[in-house]
Amino acid sequence: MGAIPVEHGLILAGILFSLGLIGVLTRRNIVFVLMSLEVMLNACGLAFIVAGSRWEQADGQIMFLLILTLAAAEVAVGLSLIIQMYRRFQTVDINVLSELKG
Amino acid sequence: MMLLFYLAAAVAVIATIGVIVQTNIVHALIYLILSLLAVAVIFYVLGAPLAAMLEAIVYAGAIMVLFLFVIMMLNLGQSTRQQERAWLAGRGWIVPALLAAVLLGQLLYVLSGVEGMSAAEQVGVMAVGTRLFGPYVLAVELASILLLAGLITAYHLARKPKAGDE
Amino acid sequence: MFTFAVGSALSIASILLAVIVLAALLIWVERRMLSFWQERLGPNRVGWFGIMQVVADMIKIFTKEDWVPPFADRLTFVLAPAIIMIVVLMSFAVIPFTPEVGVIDSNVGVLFVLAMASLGAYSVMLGGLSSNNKYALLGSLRAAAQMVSYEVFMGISLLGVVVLAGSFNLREIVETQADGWYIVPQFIGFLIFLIAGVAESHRLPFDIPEAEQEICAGYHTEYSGMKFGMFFVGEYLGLVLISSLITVLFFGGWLGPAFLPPIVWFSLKAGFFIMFFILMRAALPRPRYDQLMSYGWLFLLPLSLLNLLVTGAVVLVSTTATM
Amino acid sequence: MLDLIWLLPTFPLLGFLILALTEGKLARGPAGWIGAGSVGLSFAVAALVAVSFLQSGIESHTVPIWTWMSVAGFDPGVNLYLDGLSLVMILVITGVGFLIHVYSTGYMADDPDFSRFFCYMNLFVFAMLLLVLGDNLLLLYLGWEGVGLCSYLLIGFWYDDPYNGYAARKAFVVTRVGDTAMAIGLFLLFAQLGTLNIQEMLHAAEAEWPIGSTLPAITALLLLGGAVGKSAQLPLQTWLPDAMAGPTPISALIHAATMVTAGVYLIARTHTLFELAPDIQLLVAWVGLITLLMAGFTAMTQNDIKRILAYSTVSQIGYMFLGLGVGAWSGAIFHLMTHAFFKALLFLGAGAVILSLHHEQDIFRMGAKRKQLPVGFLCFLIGGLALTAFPYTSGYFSKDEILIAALEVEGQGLWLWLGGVIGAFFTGIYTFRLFFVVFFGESRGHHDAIEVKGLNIAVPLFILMALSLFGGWIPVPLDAVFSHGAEHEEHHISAFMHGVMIALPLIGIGISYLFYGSGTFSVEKLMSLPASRALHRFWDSGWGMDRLYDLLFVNPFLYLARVNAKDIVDAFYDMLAAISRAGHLLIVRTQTGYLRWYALSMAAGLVALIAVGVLL
Repeated sequence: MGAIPVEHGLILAGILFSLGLIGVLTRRNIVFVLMSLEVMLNACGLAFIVAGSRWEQADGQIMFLLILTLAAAEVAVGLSLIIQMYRRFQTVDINVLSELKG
Repeated sequence: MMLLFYLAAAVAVIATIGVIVQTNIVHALIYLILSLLAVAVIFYVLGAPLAAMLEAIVYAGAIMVLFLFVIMMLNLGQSTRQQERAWLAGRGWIVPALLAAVLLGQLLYVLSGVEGMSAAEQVGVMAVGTRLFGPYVLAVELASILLLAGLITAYHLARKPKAGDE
Repeated sequence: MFTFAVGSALSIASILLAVIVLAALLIWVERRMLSFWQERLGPNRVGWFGIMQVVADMIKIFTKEDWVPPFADRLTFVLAPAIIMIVVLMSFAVIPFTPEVGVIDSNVGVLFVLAMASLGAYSVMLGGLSSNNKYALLGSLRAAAQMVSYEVFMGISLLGVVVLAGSFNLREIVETQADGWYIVPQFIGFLIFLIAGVAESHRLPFDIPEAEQEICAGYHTEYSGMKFGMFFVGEYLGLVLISSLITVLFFGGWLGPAFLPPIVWFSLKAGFFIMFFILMRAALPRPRYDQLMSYGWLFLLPLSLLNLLVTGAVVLVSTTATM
Repeated sequence: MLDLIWLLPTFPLLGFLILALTEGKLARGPAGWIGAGSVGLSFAVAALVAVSFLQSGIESHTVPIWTWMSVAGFDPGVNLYLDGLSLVMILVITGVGFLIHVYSTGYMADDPDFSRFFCYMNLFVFAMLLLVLGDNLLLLYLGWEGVGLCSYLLIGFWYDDPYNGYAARKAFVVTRVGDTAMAIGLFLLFAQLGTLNIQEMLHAAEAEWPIGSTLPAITALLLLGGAVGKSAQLPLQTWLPDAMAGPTPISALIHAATMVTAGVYLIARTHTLFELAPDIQLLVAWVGLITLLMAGFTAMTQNDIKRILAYSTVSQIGYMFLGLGVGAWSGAIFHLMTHAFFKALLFLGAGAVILSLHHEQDIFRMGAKRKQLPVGFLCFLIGGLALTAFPYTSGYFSKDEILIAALEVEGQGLWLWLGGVIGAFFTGIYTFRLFFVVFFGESRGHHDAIEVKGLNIAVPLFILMALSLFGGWIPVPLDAVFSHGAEHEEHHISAFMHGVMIALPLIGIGISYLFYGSGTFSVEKLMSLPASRALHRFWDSGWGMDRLYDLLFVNPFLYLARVNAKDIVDAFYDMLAAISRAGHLLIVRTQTGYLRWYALSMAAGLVALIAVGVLL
């Protein structure tokens, strides 16, 4: 197995990251924003795995595990914030939360 | 193997595009799960079986269930479709798309210089485990603290406010 | 990557077919056994001891109108029953039935089963969500919480076996049991896995997501015809899967005295657990939803963590002692 | 057998966990058994360990328990280190601690928070054992802060009264000042010597640092800061008298017998550092001397029975510091031990008196109580004699050792000795003033008091009496710990000096008899002079230290805060504010409040960064 150019794996990670970025920037529904964030995080994990595979080291997978942990914590907090937001404003429109401005 | 990689990569990209353009949130979530599973396949192809399985168990299996759970709780199913469509209309997507395109171009430029092939060997569960609890034990401790903090925060935030609060 | 034990398309097809036929047959077995325990006759008209009842049911299910409610979300509605079938059948791929029979010999077999189990939750959740019906939604909310929670204990209870065997490979796990089944050192793990397994396949007494009396059959209220049949067969497939997994993980899989061939040993052990699950359905009442959750998080989780901790400590001490 | 020392902190920890997890739902009986029993078991283990340690004849023993983590040469472990010094400490902590726990089951019997009390007490014993047994600075610091926390919890034990909360906060904040210095000292030691292990660190220090150089002086000074905070020495002594707000057994356990001696232990443990910095060591001696004199004066003017004992504690710890400063390491630790005996005795006796008189603490409302309170009378007689170093009581031996060592210091030795002897003279006065006022003369209140009964109160008192009388003959196995310092030699001292040392405390007792016992001299007459009244007021307020700190730190701070509210400097800052407001008005346009906008700017920044990276 293997023998896939590292370049291609990294480019795939780059594409996924950019797609996630577009999602974060264009969506108004906060659940979508969070989902796009997940896409971006996952792309980062992919990059680590590709690098780990290139050097045949476990470190890439370990970094991925840490990203996974981060994602789990982030989603738990993020979703509970969404629930709070929905309870308070009855909407998932992120533009409603624009009171914190200069 | 090569074929499997490119196939999975294509699925991942298409599914991710599906995530960001869908108006039905449940469908978007299904696309996201699909994308994650495709990435899991890529992990396996790249010789990272533990990461592949954890991607499926934790990411696709647990984190996404949380999303679905919240969608169900807030009942965001189909009623929000019209709203999503309205929100997506307009030119709001042009600038982000351009920016992302520039970023992608830069990434492609930077990454095209990378040489090397992915390894033929699998890095097994044992190897990851021994390194994880050897040199990376501090990271494990920190991750556990992070998870604990996340747990407490999520519990506290999602709790129904008591009668006395605010 | 995959080392194919048997590898041929023929063997894959025959395993698939055998498993599905077995699951269908189980519907009849369960009805007969239940009525046997409840002192009535059960289906006994069609064919020899009523065994053709299965065929009759099949014909009925296949010829029913395959109806999608107009208010449902069509894509998800169709996808949901397919997921459970795919996921459970995929899980069978890593089960080693005998030294020769089995689809793949994966180094992460245990994790694969867990991954499939965690994906299985989507079937129920999406089915309930897409039905656009409050009972279905309630059922799938219950199912989501239940399955996600019990997945945790299921995973942790397995790890004791993994620690003892030193491998995630199901085939190696069976082989390391040659000098003793893991039921003895991992009895607590076995109990937790048994309970979590029942909860994962949401059979009685943990069929809270589809409780007829409370929420009108829950997530599959709107389903009929073949799609309902897939849910139905999926449940029995899950039953077979859990029984096979218990056999593999705790009861030495195909191992047994040589006077019977391995496949018979495997079938006997798995069959015993299938019967056990059916008996459980006949014998136990359904707990309340909150009881189920607090039982899991407050009792099973600490217990399974403790089990893992003790197992790990014992293994650590014994390996350092021998070194 | 020696490996059993891991059990020592384990028992109190278990006791604490059980009591904490049952949330006070346990009945008094079992709670008391658990609370006192865990410390008793610890003491039994400590005794076993002591016997086998002394028989084995080894110098020290390390028991590794667990390594927390091992990252890049930083591997803090939970290792227990046993040598003569920590042996003495654990025996004192568990032994005296056990007696006080038993006593508390009687003293606190009617308190509604009985179980919470023992919970804190056990946690305290655990932390204290960790402090003295830890083989590295991290563990020591953990124990150090642990006892600080327990002290806070226990001083404020009766938190219904706001004053108690105030006293607890004061103790916490004042000791925190010292702890900060100590923490910096520990960081410095770790940074300079690269190890957390105390023994390795001391060896490294000895090898790398010449005597009298700057680094040991700085670290020793910082450690001294921590020590004076915890041991209530000048200038951080102000918290201890207020700490008497807690229940009396606490005062006995924490503020007399164990916790306040942590500073003494710290200096003794790191004595190598102090030997490398002779100036700082001399400073230790002077700190101790000045503290003991000031506390002695103050003790003479107090009316509250517990505050008198508190100032006497400050004064006695001053003696220990004096001993440390003059290099009498074993003498200081010896005095620590004997002081633990008789001060625990005095406090517990005071507790019995207070309890018998329905929480009366003013000595001038007692009087002639020797008939009503025979046990308390005996406690104060024996404890007082030991405290004033009456010949052949336990205090006599230890104080002697310190004073003789002080005399041998070159240059300032005579002054240090003289100060110590004068301090002993005052000790005689204030101790027996308390004694005569409470137990002799005419009754001034509580005429029908009945002494509290109960074996669990009486037995610890009698054991402590015996220890106070005969504790001076206990051999202390400290030579191995401190032997590389000054060799243990026979002290030569003239008979005259020795006579003075014995006589002055006795004269002090005599004076106090003349004033308060026989009434030959009148206090009123003395007080009629305005000068002596002023002096009395001054001493009574603890040399005005609280006022001084208010004056020096609190008021200037408040003053600065008030002044700074509107002064001319503001104009300058107003201009700055105007400029930044103008800038703010410019930048505020970017702060739309829309999350997507922020994300967009971040992404744009990323693009720009990569562009710069690629182009350069």
